[in-house]
Amino acid sequence: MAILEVNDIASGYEGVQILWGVNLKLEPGKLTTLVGSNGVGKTTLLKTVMGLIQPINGSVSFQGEDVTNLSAHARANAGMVLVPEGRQLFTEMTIYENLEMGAFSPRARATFNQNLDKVYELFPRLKERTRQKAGTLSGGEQQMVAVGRGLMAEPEVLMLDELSLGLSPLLALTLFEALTRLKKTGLTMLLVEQNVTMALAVSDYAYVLAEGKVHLEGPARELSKNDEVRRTYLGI
Amino acid sequence: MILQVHDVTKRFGGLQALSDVTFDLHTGEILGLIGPNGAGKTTLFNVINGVYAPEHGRVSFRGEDITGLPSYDVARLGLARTHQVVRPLHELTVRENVMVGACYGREKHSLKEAKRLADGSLDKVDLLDRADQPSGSLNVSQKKRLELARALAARPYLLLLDEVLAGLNPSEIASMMDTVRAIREDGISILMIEHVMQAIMSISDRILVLDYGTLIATGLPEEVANNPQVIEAYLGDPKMTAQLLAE
Amino acid sequence: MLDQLISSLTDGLLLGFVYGVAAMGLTLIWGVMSVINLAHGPVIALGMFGTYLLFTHLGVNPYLAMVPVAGAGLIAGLVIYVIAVHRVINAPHLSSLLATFAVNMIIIGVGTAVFSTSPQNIDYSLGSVEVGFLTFPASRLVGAFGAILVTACLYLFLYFTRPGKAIRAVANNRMAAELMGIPSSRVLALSFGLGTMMAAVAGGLIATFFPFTILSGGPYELKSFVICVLGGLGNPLGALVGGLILGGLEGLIPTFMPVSWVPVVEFGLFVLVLLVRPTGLFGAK
Amino acid sequence: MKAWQKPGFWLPLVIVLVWGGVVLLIHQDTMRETAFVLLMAVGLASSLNILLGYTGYVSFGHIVFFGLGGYTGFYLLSEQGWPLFAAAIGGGLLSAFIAGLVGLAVLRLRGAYFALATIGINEAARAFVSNFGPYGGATGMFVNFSAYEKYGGPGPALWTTFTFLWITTLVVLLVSYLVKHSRFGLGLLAIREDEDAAMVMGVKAPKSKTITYVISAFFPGVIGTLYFFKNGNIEPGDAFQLHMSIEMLVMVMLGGMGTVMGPLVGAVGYQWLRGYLLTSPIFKDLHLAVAGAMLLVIILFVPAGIVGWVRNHVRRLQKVLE
Repeated sequence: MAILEVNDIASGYEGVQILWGVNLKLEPGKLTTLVGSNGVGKTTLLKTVMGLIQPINGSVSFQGEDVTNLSAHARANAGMVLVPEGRQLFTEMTIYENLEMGAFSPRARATFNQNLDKVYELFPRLKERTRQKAGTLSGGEQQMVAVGRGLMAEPEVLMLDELSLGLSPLLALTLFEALTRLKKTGLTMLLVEQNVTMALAVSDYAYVLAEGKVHLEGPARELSKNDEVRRTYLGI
Repeated sequence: MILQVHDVTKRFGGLQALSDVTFDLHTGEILGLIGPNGAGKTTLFNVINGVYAPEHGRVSFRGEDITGLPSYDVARLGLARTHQVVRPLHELTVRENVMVGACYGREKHSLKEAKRLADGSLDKVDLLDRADQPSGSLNVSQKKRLELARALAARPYLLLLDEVLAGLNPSEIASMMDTVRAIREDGISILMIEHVMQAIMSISDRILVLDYGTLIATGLPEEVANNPQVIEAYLGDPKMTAQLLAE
Repeated sequence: MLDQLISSLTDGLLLGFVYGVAAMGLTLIWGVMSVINLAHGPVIALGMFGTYLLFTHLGVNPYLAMVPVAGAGLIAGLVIYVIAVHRVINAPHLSSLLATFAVNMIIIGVGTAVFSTSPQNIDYSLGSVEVGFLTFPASRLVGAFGAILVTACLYLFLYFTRPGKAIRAVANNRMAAELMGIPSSRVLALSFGLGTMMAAVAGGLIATFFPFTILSGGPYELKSFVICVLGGLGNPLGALVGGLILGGLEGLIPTFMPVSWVPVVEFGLFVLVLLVRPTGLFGAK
Repeated sequence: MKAWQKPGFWLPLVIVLVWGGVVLLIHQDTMRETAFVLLMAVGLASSLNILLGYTGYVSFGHIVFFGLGGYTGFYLLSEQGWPLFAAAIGGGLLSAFIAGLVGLAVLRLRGAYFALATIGINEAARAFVSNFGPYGGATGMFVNFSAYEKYGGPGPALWTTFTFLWITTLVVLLVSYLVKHSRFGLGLLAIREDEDAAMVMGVKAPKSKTITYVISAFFPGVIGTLYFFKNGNIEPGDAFQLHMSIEMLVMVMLGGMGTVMGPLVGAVGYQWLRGYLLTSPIFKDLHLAVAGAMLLVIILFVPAGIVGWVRNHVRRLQKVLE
């Protein structure tokens, strides 16, 4: 059974409809990727799934329960965690405090120390500078804090929006490596990425979004060979 | 040569948004500007039209050095632009929005004259029947057209278009492309940022590719599309992926 | 001459601590939700009257009275937030300015009807203290200690407790806080409550120095604006330092020019800092 | 269609024209006093609206121009023996001049920072005038009795003052309309909606904002001179009341900002309400609280104001209420 189900979501903002009936399922323990060209509504979809935007139509259910009317913080408390685009760190707070805020929900508090060790193991660079203000970090380090903060929340589903955006290839690689290690722990993840080749390479299943709908879906391995994906991106 | 950008560098805090960008835009040309998210495309626009002053480098427009000039002075010289995130003046009507462009553009028009011009450009983008509605009530495709009409009403020599196709459906894209072509027929040069590849490849005379603030390729559309460095910038480095999978 | 200078400076600085507490309430609310609370002055006045009523009618020691006054201030802030502020939190600034000003009018209106505008004072003296050649009322010294205590409590709360950290997180990035499971609306209400609590406590402390009416909060609200801007809007520790600067100026200026020039200097400085360093004297650029 | 054919143009003017004309015809002192207070409110609210409503900049200390201009006009009239008309213009010009000086710097600030700065300017001006010898310092000035004689004594002088105020109010409304419906005004509205986008379109925002600030400062200066001449004295406490600044804002909001008719409706409505509450036996003591509660309801539920609400809900009236 799917852990997260997006049913026929229509959504948008400021009176502009962007999504016209999107269906999506996340299988537990799998890494699912959502790709699609710029402005197609990937971030809008994630925000709607998290409850930051109210959908015009459709529903979201998580672990079999309808969460469409829950607030974003209630969904986070239930185990749906988003690492938002642009990192959105608490820039005035230290790395440690950012991680602490990640574990704000009651469900995450119990496992705080274990999760902290896990994050430091995943990103040793963060452990060296726990007292540094997050706003003073480089882009790559900030992204590590953002992912770390998400992991501290003890997620049942971790959603990552534009993991490698604005990062140098080497840093992007570091983060993708972390992703593959997380995958091995059995964490359910939904990845939104513009680096399609890399995203498809590490994923189990993929959706291609176009014109506000799911255009293609299938096992990532098959899609990576599909010329149509390539065409949506380069127009060739 | 209508626009010359020479060695332009722009930093934000420690971040290098543009480094040593140099290119020319020929009169009457449609020049496409592409690149992954965060490559610095919109920043380049902002430097060209005076929203930001570059740390280093020069921008000249029709032979005149416009580096560091405030955006309203640049606009009055005949350089108009649209925004990636549409910015209609919500509480004004569609016509009034376009009249702002006419009144404060290259030619200083009276309200009456501006109204006539505004209706002309609204007609060109197929929005005339909405002229009296508040602009906040338009949908995204109409707002994009409104921005275009507003820029046109300024009677510019050069038009900067920032993702006019984003968020449009295929038929809207096709008609917007026709409009852009018609604008060029009127003798207006165009520099456009676009993510819809098929569209930009077919409409542009030449393409610039920006990645991490640096121009990585310049040339004809087919050259650029087959440039390995460009493919890598868009789809990711295949070698790197192989390395990742090997672990 | 020097003796006099030092004594009036000390006087001003001691008062400055209390100004700092009042300003801290204002700056906290600004820092968390970008709202300038124009009901700040009347809440200061309510703090004065709360302390006065507890002392005069129930015989509570005015310093002890500040504990229930603080509690009442917190609750008043929560109520004001829910009724008047929450709906305009994302609206243009004019809306929140006028909404809090409406609360100002309501408090002053009801306050005038209940307490009239004749001055009251808390008839409770701690005598005076002599340190070397300096002599000042002991109430000032206790006031300053109270102010430091309140600041320390606020600091400890914001940096070492979960709700305190949640306030900082919401102030820093409301959307991210919400994504981390922090109920941001409740945190905003709490911050507003804390801000008005500080105002009420500052009012209580001031009431032990000077006579007051329901309108007395106004000048302290204006001083709080000046202090917040000096210290950087949204920076609680900056507010304390700003309070000391203002108190110090108020102590020093009269030794050089007529006391009536003090507000000219204060507000001149205020406008200047806004123009030149809107992030405050010690804020980052 | 010419401007005078549009009801949006002539309606506010005709209302004020008839109103003042009736007061002059009936020639009754109490009626004049009531009309004076109301017309003054209309004039002040409309002047503020030229800045607030058209550019979106919230001046919280706009009363500073009423105070500074009032002081200067009063000084010219009482100490220098200028005729009322010239003194009032002098007061207005001083306010305009100060606005020009301050404006260029302060208008760089946006949102709440601008609002705070205007409060600071008002307080600094009040404190300065309290120390300024020629203006009588903290005690202020009393009108020189000979000033009345030019107009045939104190009684007739009050009627002359009223007539000037009436004309000033008409001019403010006229200017308000003309600014809104000009090329310049279109630029201001663009600034209000999105200042950065407006600049990209070629609107010289810094210059336009400063000019607007100057215009909206001129009239309060004129009105201040008239008001304090009528009162016979001026002192810092009366001239720079922050409270009056905010009342001006409330009137604009109540009526509907950015419209010509709004400040007229809002000023009359607010003053009427205030007068009613002050004289009602039930609300007399609570008038401020009741007014506050009403303000809160408007901010929370009718943010467009009365005129704005009507315009949005009755399309036919859009052309009538500008």
